[in-house]
Amino acid sequence: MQTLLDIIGGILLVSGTTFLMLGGLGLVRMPDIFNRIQAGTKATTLGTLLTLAGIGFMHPEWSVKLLLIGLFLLFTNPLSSHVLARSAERSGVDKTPKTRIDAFAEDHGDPS
Amino acid sequence: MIESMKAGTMTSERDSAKLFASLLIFWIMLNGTLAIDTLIIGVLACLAITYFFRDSLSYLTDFKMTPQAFVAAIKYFFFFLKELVVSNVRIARIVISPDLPINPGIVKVRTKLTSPMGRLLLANSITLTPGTLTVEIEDEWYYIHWVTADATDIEAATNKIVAGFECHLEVMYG
Amino acid sequence: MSSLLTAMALVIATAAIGAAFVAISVNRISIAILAAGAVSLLASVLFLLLAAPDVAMTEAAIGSGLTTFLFFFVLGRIRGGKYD
Amino acid sequence: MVDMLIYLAAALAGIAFLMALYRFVKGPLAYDRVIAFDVMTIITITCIIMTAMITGRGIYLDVALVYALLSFMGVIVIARYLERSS
Repeated sequence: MQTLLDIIGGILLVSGTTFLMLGGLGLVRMPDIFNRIQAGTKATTLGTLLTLAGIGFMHPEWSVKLLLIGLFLLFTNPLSSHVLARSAERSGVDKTPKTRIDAFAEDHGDPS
Repeated sequence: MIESMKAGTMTSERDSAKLFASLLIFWIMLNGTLAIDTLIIGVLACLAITYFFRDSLSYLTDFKMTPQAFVAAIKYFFFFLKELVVSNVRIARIVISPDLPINPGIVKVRTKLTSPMGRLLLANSITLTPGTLTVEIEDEWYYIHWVTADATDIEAATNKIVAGFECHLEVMYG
Repeated sequence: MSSLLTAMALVIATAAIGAAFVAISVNRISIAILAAGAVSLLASVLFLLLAAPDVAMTEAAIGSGLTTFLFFFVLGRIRGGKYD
Repeated sequence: MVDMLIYLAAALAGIAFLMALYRFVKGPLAYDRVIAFDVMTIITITCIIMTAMITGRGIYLDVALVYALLSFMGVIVIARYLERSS
């Protein structure tokens, strides 16, 4: 029984860290700051949640505290990436030439 | 006049009770024990926080305490988890493909929600599902950065991004 | 399993050296403060790997959180002076 | 079997950490460095929890809890400062 739980937890752990690795890869490959925020923080959020779930399978007696950590991450992560994106948009960071439409700059004039 | 004042204090007391209950649950989860001394200290601390911050910490005030709202909350949570996994896989496929097929843009959408808490939850959900990122909120207009901007006008973008979350949040917060 | 912990400590020590290099080589003062915060954060993970969770918690709260916050607060206050 | 999975997970997390470090050292803009710092903090939380699992000491989870709260505060302070100074 315990070994079965351990194997499920290990598989969840590996899938979570795979998402972490993809988030790091996106951080390196994406061309501008908004796409880096997209690829970086959100893949790592899912990766951390999956890792927490996997360790919760391995050590069921810690599950309450792991749940609290997951809850904190779920509430604080979007806030920090939203604040960072808003700050970058308001200070007029250059976007990649592939950008098709920029409704914010159309409505507010050129921020720089 | 008197009736409205009475109603005001009634709702304020209910909000304080909700705040106190959620803080106490949080304290018990953080300690992981139900020993009597821990519980007494927790009750004292939660009473103090509820007394001093009863006006500013009002994150539960707009939630409708009806059975439909609870069902919608559970449905919303599972829809959110499904959406999180699906769009993460989509972004992962973009990242590992060699020519990086992105098509970014900032689009403008509008929401029908009116309560501040519902709008906050909607913005957080949009930010947490990869591919879309809330850049700015102005009243009912959201500016959203989208990695694969398929639709550029307001109506189509609203249908694609917001509608799925909005139908659950509308039941919860009205 | 202890070899895994050693490898983790090596990676984190390398990262701490890299962040310290950023802190002394960059020419914007805000990035230097951020990099110093990163060094403090990685040092607290090293304390944790040396089996001292209480020291690690203090380092994370004071060194990485409060010090960075205080530096940026003061930097925002003294803006408008003659030198950056 | 389980040991092998744990080693694989640790290796993947280490690769992710080094990639974020690359962006932190190179990053042309200040915002790139801030986002790399945020990602490094999140990966560090994962590393702490894995350390807690390997050593079997539950007290390490409290450190991860402190991290999950603090990273958010630091990023918000830095973003507000950068917005004001530009």
